[in-house]
Amino acid sequence: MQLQFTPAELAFRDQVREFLGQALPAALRARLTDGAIPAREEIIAWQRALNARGWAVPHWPVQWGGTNWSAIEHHIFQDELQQWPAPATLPFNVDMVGPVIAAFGSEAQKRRFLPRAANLDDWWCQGFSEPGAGSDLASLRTTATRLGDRYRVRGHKTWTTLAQHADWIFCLVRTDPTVKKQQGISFLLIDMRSKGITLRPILTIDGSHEINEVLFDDVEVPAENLVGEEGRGWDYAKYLLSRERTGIARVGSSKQLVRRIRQLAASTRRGPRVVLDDVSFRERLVLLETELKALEITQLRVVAAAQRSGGRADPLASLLKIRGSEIQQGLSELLLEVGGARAARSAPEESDSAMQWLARAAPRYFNWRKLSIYGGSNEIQRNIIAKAVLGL
Amino acid sequence: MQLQFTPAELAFRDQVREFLGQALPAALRARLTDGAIPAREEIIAWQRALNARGWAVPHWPVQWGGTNWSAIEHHIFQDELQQWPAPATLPFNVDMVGPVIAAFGSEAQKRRFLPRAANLDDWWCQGFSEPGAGSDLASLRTTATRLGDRYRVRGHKTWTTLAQHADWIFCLVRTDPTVKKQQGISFLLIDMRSKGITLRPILTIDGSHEINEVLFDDVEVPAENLVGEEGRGWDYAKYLLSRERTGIARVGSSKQLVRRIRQLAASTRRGPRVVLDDVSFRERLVLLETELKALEITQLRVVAAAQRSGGRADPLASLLKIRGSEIQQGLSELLLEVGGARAARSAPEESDSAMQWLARAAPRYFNWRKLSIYGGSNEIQRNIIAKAVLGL
Amino acid sequence: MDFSLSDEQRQIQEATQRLLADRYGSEARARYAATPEGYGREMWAAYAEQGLLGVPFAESLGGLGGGPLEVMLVMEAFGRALALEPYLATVVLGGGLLSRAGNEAQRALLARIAAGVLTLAVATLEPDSSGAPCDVGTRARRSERGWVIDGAKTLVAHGGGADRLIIPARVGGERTDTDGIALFLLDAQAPGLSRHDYATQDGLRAADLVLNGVRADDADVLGPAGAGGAALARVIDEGIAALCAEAVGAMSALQEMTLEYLKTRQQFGVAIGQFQALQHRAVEMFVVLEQARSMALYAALSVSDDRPAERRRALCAAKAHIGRAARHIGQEAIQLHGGLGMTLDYAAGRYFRRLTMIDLTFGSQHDHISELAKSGGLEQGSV
Amino acid sequence: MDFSLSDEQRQIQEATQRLLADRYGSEARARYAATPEGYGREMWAAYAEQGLLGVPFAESLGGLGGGPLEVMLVMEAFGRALALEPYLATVVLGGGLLSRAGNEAQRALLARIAAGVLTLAVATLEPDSSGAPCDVGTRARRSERGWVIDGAKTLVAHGGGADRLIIPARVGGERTDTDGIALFLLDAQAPGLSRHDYATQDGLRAADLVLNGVRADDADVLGPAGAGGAALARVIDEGIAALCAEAVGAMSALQEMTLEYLKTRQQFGVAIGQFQALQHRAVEMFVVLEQARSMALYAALSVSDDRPAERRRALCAAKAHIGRAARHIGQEAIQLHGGLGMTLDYAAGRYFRRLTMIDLTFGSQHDHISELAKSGGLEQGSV
Repeated sequence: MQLQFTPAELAFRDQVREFLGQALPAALRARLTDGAIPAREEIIAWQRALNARGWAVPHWPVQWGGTNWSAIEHHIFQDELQQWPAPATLPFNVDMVGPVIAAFGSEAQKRRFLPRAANLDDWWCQGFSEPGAGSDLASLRTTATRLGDRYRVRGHKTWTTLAQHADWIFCLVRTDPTVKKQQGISFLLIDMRSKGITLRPILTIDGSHEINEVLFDDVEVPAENLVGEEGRGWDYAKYLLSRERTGIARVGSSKQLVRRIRQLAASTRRGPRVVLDDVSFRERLVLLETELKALEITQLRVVAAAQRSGGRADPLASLLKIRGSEIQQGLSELLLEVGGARAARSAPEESDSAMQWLARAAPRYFNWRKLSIYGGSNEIQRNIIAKAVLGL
Repeated sequence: MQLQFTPAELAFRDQVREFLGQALPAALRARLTDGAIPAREEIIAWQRALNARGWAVPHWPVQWGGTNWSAIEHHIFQDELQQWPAPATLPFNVDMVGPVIAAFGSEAQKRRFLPRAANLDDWWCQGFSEPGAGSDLASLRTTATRLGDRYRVRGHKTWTTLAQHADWIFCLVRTDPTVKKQQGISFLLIDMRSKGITLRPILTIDGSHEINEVLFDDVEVPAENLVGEEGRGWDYAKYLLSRERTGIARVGSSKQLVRRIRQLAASTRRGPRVVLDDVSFRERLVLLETELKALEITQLRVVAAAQRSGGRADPLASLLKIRGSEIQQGLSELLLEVGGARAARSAPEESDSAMQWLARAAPRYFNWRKLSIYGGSNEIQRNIIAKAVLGL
Repeated sequence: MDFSLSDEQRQIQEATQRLLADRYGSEARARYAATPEGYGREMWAAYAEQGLLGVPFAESLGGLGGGPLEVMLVMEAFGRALALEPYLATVVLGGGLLSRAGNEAQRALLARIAAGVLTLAVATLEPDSSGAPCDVGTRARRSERGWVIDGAKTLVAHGGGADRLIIPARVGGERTDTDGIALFLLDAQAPGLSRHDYATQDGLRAADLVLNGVRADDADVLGPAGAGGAALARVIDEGIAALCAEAVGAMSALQEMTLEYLKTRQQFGVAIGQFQALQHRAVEMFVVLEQARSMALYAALSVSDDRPAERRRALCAAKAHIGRAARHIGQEAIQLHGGLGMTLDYAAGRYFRRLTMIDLTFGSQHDHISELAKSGGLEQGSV
Repeated sequence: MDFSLSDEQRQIQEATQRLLADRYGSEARARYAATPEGYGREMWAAYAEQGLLGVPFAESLGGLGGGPLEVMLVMEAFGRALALEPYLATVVLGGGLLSRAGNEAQRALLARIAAGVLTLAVATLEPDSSGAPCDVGTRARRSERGWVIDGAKTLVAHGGGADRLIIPARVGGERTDTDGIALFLLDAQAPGLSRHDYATQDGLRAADLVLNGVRADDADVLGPAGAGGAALARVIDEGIAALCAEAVGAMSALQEMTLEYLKTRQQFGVAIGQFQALQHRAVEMFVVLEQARSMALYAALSVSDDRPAERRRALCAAKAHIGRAARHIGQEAIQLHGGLGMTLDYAAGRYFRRLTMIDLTFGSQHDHISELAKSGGLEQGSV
């Protein structure tokens, strides 16, 4: 048993850092540090830079761009990107549709979609949630009716993240209405430029446009866009959701944010003192830090177990989601507190970039409430642990 | 609307204080301040002193010793006793069996039992809970079979507080096994000296003897000891439980404890400083104080509403129980923290009475976990609010 | 002791509630918010008509002669409706300073406020100040013809649209002293005064002010120059009590909305309010709300205390408690609404944002706990 | 990075678990607790036989050559069984000081510890000390024939029954200085040394010591007189890591016991574990436990850090986190057990009491958060 990285692992970490230093524009890094949301072009450019280095889709099969890293190397890579901070690779491409196509798609689908997904030539989005079926995916109502070599899709997806940038959407659709619940659901790939698709933006409480409704009004989809077998969409979705958890604790991001908060609190005046002089503030910050340190070790335990088990889903992933979101939300509150009353000042037009963190503090706090809601709410995660781990 | 007491109310408060100063031994007051549990004789002496003053059973009917006070006066009286601190009057006599007998008992029962209960000539205890029926009273299994002018009682009561001191026990017993749940339950008064009663002490986690099991092995009870009608015991119990809540928030006690903690923290050295010098300790104490202040106002709102409604049960009573117990438990943790590592030292033989608070700090913390369990656990209180107030 | 409302109090409460219920739907609110001044001019006129803008002013000055309890009733209704109008800025803070510190001529302005023809804003915060009421760095120095004021103010609620501004400036003493503060009543168009107006994170309006050699007469000072600190501190305490009431109104609305959602939203085939884990969280929201309601009452009833230290301790306790409650209820309301709670179009988010900003105004929960801990807490008697 | 156990580690873990499972039922434990020394003499002999008393000592000195991870495995098993024996006092603290500060002759005593024929106690706390490792007020002054020690110690774990005592005393420097501390290894029967033995609130044994002109030779000092502070601080950190592991063992047992109760206890006609509100609380207990397990690992893996400040920060974080977890799991276990949890005869209360005392030993959660906050926290790098 040892917690230290091996020399080889440390060398790998240095490689990652070196690459980050070279490949990521310093101005973008600074903006991300202050909580800015990267633009579409920045995300694409970054993923292409990673892809050029061979690191865009490390956990895919080697044939399709994977790196065959150890679980520890995957962890180091994620952690370094988050700590830098760098933009994340697009999860819909990298963690979701890619692995599903690689595992269950036809050879033609693999050749057609995987290279473009890795290079972000196609931007994917996820069509799972529906109005009235948030955490309860099995009750979904979007239908795909087979008509010869095509499906006709009718329905209504929602909470579709970044669909406004997307070229393609992967959907769960009901292909057999006669069987119930999880059965009769299929996994379908749909071109966002298809006739009959309408996109409606949903603004979130911080005023930003991250999510959308996607309406399908008799959209025709070639049958060759079905992944795997009809009626097995639920299995593929479960496979995807079990893999989605990699890095979900966002420990690296939170470590970076702790440092940033300490730095800002040490320089933000509050009358004759700085915020960091306040004992109670400092103690609340270190309390979150100890929770974060524990989560880091827990994550390493999960990673090491995955290393041994060959990557099977670990029920501790729900724990990572719960505590990871709580810590991030707690940090967003501390950042808001550094700003204090002045965080009320919205300043989109603010030219003084040194104060961008302040203008972003409240919107980030508002926006990050989503972390305990989206991707399976923390209540759902608790239900999962109660059942799968505790046997209740 | 006004929060200040009227001159008449203030005069009443001064009367109560004057009486407390005269009637309660200073040494007992000091011991109670340090968390000591009053002895049987001390409780009896105190209740008789109150009874001599006409204040032992203020909310009983005037005919049986009640004072006809306003709700505000009741509140002031309770609050002053708790803040002093003085021993509480025995709740089994004063808040439980007395009001039930006064409301539902026969004239003979009233004459026989009420004066003795008020003067603590009879010490009563409560036989409601059974093994396997803690918060779920309706499933109780102790039976009372009618045989002419007597009942034969078989069964097993538990969590019976201070039964070791008791002369009488009031019990819920099942008189009709053919109907289910709440029906078929009766309210029976049983002499603790009856043949067939066995008492088994249950020590609590702090090592003290407060609760007991009471076993009934074919105990014969005169039928005249039935209160009210057969089969209506559940109604009487509900009446009792709805009245039990008076003062349950124990705001006065907690105010006294806040002052005591501040005093002890200001005099307890921790190296070169005193505990109260610790910013975080002080902030945690005032945080509880603000919650306590809110609870005090909430309690006054309930009292004032009772004044207007003529004493009907208020669903906010469950709120008082929940927050009241949480605050007391929080204060017991702060007191333990004042003691720190030295609170580990058990010292029953300790002659230095100035350090009694320290020897009592951990046992009090242990013992007070009961506050959120007994008398309808906080989970049950939440269920009550969910149903009765929120309509969920 | 008595918690029931007098007939007059009930009239004020009902008048406010009725006005807001009738004319403050979410479309109307959006329209008001989009105006240059960021609130409903016609609502302001309607409040004036009902006498609400004179609630705390003496009857001799055109007011209703009410006190903190009456203001509490108005502000609670404002909180429920998320009303945008500058009641706090103009009536509570501005009017409060005129009442407490103004001379007869200045107090005569109260009638104009009550009539709805004069709005005020009070500049309580500076870019580097600590948030303590008397932490004032803006300076006024004597000139041959009066005063010259230099400094900067930030986050002045409704400072962009107000007709007149009350500017605390230091004429003596050290930076956080109560003594040495003069309260200047300036015309919003005064030369040398520049205003930068913006929407705050809760959709209300505020402004940054820069005072660059702004000239004022002695007649523009409220009360004796240098003696304004006590009135300022007191009026900020009154503002805190008013904010506590507004928060209770907003929390009530949010709690009811959440409860309704739990009862109607179906998942896994049943209303989600059937899930016991959510029930217990709804109960905790209710408990927090009722405790906050008690604390807002405590604030309203304590703010009349003439002993500054006792008054301040009570208001610290109330603001800290309410800020904490607002945080809890805001977060839980969003969480229990799930995805819907995250959307801008749904009202819950507006309440959540306003509650967050209330916590940060006039000192956050942490600032007040810290201040209360330093001042020795509420229970200070000996055993 | 690797979390799997080596074969030897697994052997130590299994040996300890097997011994305790076989011979530490609740009746046996009660019997051990009732002996004058307050633990199982025969258990001590059995540990010696299995080599457990030499786990962290060099193999050349009769030990197994293990480190903090091996001690963690033993202590976790002790925590599960609520074992009473003075492993922490004798092996971790006493043995640790002999190992780190002792000369060859003193280190030779380790073989006697490993053989189970010598028990030690280390006096880390004084009646008025702050709890900081080097806050030592007991004084030793030079006499013609060695040293004379005066002072008082309190809550010395197993101090009443130990064969020898290690007494930190100040020979120079100010009260909390690391420099100026001498560690005296004294016979428990030394003239002038009086011991008052008692049970602590968790049923373990401790003693108060008074040293009244106790004489010691130079040969009784561990290492150079005045240079003992660093070893003392380090060994207390090792004690903290051991306590963290013990706490995790106790929390695991308590969590399992509570889960079992939820599955079997019926109320309102169903197992109470069917109630979702209780399920979610059971999940939180599980999450807290797993996080604590991670933190105990972190403590064991950090305690070998030779940089005192880094080591201390890690141990502060661990102790604070574990203390908080212990508080949470202890309270929830009692609450979810209802009335049964309140009874002395049921095991949950014993775990609860022990966990409470672990939190208070070597600095509480609050002490450590405070120290960590003062020292700048864990994440200190620049962005």
